[in-house]
Amino acid sequence: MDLSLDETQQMLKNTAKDFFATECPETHVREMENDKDGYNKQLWEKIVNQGWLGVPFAEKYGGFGLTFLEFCILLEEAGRVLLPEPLFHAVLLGGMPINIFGNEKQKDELLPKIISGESIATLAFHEEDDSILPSSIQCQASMSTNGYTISGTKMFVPFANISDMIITIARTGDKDTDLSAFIIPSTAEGISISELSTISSDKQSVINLDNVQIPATNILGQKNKGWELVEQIFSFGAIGKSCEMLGASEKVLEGTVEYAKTRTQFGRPIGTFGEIQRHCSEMATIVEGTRFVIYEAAWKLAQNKNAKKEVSMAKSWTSDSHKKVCAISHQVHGGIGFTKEHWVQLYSRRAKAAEIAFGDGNYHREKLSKLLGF
Amino acid sequence: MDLSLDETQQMLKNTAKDFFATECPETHVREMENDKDGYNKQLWEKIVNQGWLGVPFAEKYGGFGLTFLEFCILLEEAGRVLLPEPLFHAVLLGGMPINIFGNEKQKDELLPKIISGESIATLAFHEEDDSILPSSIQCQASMSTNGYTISGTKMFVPFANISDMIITIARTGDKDTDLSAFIIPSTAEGISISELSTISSDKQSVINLDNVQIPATNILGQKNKGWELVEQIFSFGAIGKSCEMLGASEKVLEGTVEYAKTRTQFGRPIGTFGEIQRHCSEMATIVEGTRFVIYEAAWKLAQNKNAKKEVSMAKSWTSDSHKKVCAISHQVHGGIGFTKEHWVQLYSRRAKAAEIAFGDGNYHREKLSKLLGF
Amino acid sequence: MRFAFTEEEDNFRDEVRKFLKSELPNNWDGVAGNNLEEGASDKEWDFALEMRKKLADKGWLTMAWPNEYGGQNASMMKQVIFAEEMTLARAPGRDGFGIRMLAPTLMIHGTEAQKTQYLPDIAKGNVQWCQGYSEPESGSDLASLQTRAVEDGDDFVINGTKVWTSSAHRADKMFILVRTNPEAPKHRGISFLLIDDMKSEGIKVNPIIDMAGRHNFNMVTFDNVRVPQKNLVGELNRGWYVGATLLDFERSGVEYSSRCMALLTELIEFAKTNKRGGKYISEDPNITKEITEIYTEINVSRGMSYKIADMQSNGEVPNKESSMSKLFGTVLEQKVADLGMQILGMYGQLGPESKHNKLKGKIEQEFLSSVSATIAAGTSEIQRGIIATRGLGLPKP
Amino acid sequence: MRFAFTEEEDNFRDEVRKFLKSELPNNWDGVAGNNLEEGASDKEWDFALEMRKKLADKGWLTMAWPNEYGGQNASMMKQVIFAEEMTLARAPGRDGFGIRMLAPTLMIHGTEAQKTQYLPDIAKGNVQWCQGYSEPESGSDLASLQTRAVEDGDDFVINGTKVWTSSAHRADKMFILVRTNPEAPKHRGISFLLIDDMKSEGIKVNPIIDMAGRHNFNMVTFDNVRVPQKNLVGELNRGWYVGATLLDFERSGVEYSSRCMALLTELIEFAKTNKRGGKYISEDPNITKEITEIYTEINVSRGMSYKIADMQSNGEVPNKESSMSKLFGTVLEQKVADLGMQILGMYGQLGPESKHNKLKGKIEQEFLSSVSATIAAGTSEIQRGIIATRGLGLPKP
Repeated sequence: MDLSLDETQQMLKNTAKDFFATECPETHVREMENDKDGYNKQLWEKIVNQGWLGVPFAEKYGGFGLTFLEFCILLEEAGRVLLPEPLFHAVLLGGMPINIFGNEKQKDELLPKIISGESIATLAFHEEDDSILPSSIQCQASMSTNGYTISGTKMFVPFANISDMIITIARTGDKDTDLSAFIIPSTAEGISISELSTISSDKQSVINLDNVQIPATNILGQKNKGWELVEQIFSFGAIGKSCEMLGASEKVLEGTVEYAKTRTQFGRPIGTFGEIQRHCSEMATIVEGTRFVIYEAAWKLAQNKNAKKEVSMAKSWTSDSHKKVCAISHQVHGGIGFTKEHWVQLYSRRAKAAEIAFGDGNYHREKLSKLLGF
Repeated sequence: MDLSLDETQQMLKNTAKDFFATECPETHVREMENDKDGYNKQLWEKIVNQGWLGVPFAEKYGGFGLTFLEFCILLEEAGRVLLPEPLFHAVLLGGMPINIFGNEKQKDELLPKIISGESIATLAFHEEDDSILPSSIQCQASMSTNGYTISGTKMFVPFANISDMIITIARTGDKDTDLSAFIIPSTAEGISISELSTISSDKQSVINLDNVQIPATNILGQKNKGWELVEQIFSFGAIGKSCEMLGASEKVLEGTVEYAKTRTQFGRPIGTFGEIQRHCSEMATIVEGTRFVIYEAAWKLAQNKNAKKEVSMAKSWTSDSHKKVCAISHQVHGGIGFTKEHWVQLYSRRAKAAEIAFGDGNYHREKLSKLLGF
Repeated sequence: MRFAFTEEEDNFRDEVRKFLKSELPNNWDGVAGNNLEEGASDKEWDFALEMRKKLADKGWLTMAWPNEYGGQNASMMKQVIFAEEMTLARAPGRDGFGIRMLAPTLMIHGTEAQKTQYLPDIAKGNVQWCQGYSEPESGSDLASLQTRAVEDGDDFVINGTKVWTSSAHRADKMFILVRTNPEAPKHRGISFLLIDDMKSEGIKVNPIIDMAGRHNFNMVTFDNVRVPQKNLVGELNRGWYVGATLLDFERSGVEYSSRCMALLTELIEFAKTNKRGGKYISEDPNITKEITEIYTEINVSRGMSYKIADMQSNGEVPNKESSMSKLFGTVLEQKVADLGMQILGMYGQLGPESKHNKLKGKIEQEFLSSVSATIAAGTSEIQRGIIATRGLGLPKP
Repeated sequence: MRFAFTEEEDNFRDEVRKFLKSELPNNWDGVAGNNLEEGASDKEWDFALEMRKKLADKGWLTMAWPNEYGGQNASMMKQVIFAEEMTLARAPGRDGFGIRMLAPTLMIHGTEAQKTQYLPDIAKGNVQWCQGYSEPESGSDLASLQTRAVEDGDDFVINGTKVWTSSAHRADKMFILVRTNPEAPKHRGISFLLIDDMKSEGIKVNPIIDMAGRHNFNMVTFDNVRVPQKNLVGELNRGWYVGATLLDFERSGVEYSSRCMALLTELIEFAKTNKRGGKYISEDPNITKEITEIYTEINVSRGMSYKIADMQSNGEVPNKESSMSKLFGTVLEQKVADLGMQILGMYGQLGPESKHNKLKGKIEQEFLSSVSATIAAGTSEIQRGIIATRGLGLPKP
């Protein structure tokens, strides 16, 4: 049992923290809320140049040869500053499915492009029924002479607007779980992408697929094994999202304590009042509890150990804990915190999106409940 | 909408409050915890002489001709002092089933005895499976030439030790709800009563019925309609118990605020500390919320209006709220509160028993859930 | 004791309901967000003013006023019923500042001239007032306010900044607390003034956009703004006590429970008629348990409000009760909004402007607005302090 | 980073487990109630002492001690594992007062004579110490303690009252904080003394029975009790700082999560194998949701403890982390106990002495004992204050 970072991890963390502090100030986050693309190409290039898109991938593809765990450390730091750039998506929803489920040819061809930032891929899972179940997938992929013809509508696809590959989950058989994953170029004929306006001002899209033709070689992983891909990537996604929330929680805690020290009312800093002390100590305790439960799951996932329970514990806990931390912060900040110009609301709006991404608290509690034999 | 007590109600409340304050001090409550009978005959006689056993019954039986609502006012005051005497049981579990479901003969014969304290009746519902469902009743009543033969085991029967009549719910048919209620003299052959030692130091018993013979006239209400009796009496019971909890909550709040004013630490009354102020204001708010929801149900029950939702709202709310009030009180009192010699633990131990009596929070939430159409 | 309304009260409720049904557009759904009855857009605002006039014509806005000022001395319960029905219908048009705050203050502390000048317009719904109380450095600690008013000839000259001024950008006039004696103890150097024209020279209204993206609050700056001395209400330097005046007009907080019930009712309907993962959302025990709890809590919250109305009917003055009602009711607003987000799942992210939204994107707006519930108009912390000290008699910290 | 134990650690855990399996009676179930490892009855106490001797023989009790005092300088994780296994097995025999509190204090502040006299007996498990800290008027505000010690010849003469003295009725000796200079500021007039014999003239141990009906706490009165001056530990009037000494011996609070997990495991088993209303209790979604939440929280609590052990391993000194671990872990104990009561329904009312009880009546006892969890050894309020001021640097109130 060793909860400390090793040298590489610590260095990565320090570098990322410094980098993001400089490159991703609050002004940048605000600017990207209204940006057409939702990210800044110059900053994205700098991130690419750090090599961070290659953290969990093998060196032969241009990666760092590290693991998911190290990528989580990055995500925690990205979460701290609410990084708008698609680091999470490009690596976790684009690169990792290909790395884990792709054949050698796909990996050789696509991973270097993803790692070098030449290409951005994303994952299209959700449909109109937004539950995370095989049965909610209605999108059809039928065999045709030249490959597959895919039709359907995908909802809530993150960063589809800037992705050139959409890894799409579609139905390929009659059984509930007869799903497969396909790599679809976003330029393919029959695709139309329209953006959603969301609470967290991020980029999510609706994708319409109208008889989109793709070659048979674009299948990712085995036919009818797409649900396995979803389950695995959603586990990584749940933990990755939790890491972002952890970083965000830490920042909210720090900022709130700082405010409590400096804001005075009734002739003294509000941090001297029992209620405010209680608020701050509750936040600190929640955040303290969050770190272990997330990294335990991240480590197990990175080690390819069975981490089903840990993932569900981490995501259900963090979905709630981060929401609570933001709520307490608002309470300490009073009126100023819910104005558009204050930083806290940037965090609390995104907390909602993170809470429900890759399964909300109830979803993961249900899952854990089954794992406990209920 | 009028939340005030009328003149009679106010007088009853004042009289009861004064009476109990004098007659039922903490020493009495403690004494009865270890008393063989669990109540004091002299005090019981005084209560009888107040006429309070007749509050909700017609004058022709010797009652006050008031309603369940007025009896609730009494129970609130009894709850405030944790009255050990079987006021709740004699009226609510003994008198009311007879008053509502008995035939004229039974009422003429039994109610005057109950009101005058000559007789005490109680209700035996629970069995080994402690759920409140028709199917949990296994106790059998079979027709015999002279009446009924009853066999089975009843659990958690309050004050069976001092009751001369046990109103017993038993199975009289094949359908799930084919239950009937019987008035069984506790001296009948085949009955054995053994006491349970409980968290609230009250008197609950296990009753074994081994081929107990009773005349057919001892059936209470119609054959196979016993479940209606249970449902109705359990509604009264839930609200009556809630009233006791309300009175207890009020006392716990008062006593805790008093302690916060007088106990000093760090050179000042602990009631000046933000955390303690928070505790006290939370308690006060909870108690404030409790009163309305209980009396709304009590009034509707007394008016014979449909009060199913209100009863379940009141009992689920109060089961939780009183528990919370006791927990906060312990927190304010610190160590002294959980010593045997302190008054708070008298309340918190009984809170547990009251919480689960006549359905706990989850039970009533489920019920309400169905009433809301789920 | 009687937990039912009288026939007269029931009739009044029906009358209000019928009126609202006829006056509100078909399928009227209110303006999204639970803290902005009047709405944020110009169109919403115009409609609110139109409704206000009609309500004024009905006499309902001033029904709580004493007869001598043209009111009806209406019973507390009637006021509560009116508030409930307006809130349940999400109807705009009430006037918190003029009718419920300034008018009672003028009735007690105003000169005859002030009453004659201001009350009739307020009663008719002709004028929009706003309230200049909070300042950037004086939030919970309002009495530390620093906006200065200096006597100069027949005028006061005001300099300073007010903040959280709801509807200042819509308002014609403002009542304001200013410091007129900086030497005196903080509660004893404050005066209560009336500003007749928000367009006066030196007044600047700066919008504060909230996290739901809407404009309700403002920061108002005063740069040598002149106000005639006759606009002083009550005595000089006694403004703190003038400002604290409240007649027993309905302030039970029944809006909390009504607002919650309106939303919960919609959520229940939605959960019963929409499926997720092949099952109705209402079949999810996590959801139904929460609905049931909140349903009960709404009833508790309503009870707290009725209690306050009942006290006022009996001539008692609520103090801790109002704080309890707010403390409890505002948390409830947050719970309902959060439940709504749970029920909507991924769709909870989508606001009114998104075509794929559910329930018109209302839940996203309610969720964002609900953040301020436990903060605005006295934080929960302040309410708990009032309950503890004024209500329970605990010594001040 | 590594979220698994080393092979050596796993082996050690196995060794402890095997030892406990062989030494504890079949179906050993601990002594009911979560705050009384040693049990309340004479029989339980005797068994605890017996176990203590065996654990001492194994060297486990003192494994955290430095080599020079006969310890093993054991790693923090090994200590945590030992604590976990002892707690999971509900095994009695550890010695909080002698081994974990007094010994480290003597190692730093004791004279050579004191070390020679006291440490060996503590290490062998031969002697029971108790702790004379709290007083009736000095609970959370311990430094205000009033028990006086006056120098008189070669002795101190002690007068006063100590309270909440766990196991005083079992103890041979006591370490005590006394006021030796009533004129000095409150932290600077306190001394740390050793009382060699609890049977000394003038000492009276008065039982305090807790709400579960058990005797663990005592009130101890001192009436001119003489203690030789050589029993002063550290400097005169510096006892506050002597008493605050703690070596980095395991104090991760891992007992909270282990205790909860032991109980939750039993409750899960019970819910899966017992029916109510024709269904297994584990089919009730209210119950399973709560089990799932608590299961997660136990994991979080364990993580907090591992973090503390990890800090200590790295030579860091936890401060707010210990308070957080206690704050979170003790609430969890109350939640598990309350869950147990829910699961047992009407049977939750029945304690160990009732023949109709379930799970041996343990839940009733756990429930009653759990009340003290958030109070004893520093209330949650005090913990939150420590986190806020010492941990987060907020100014003192």
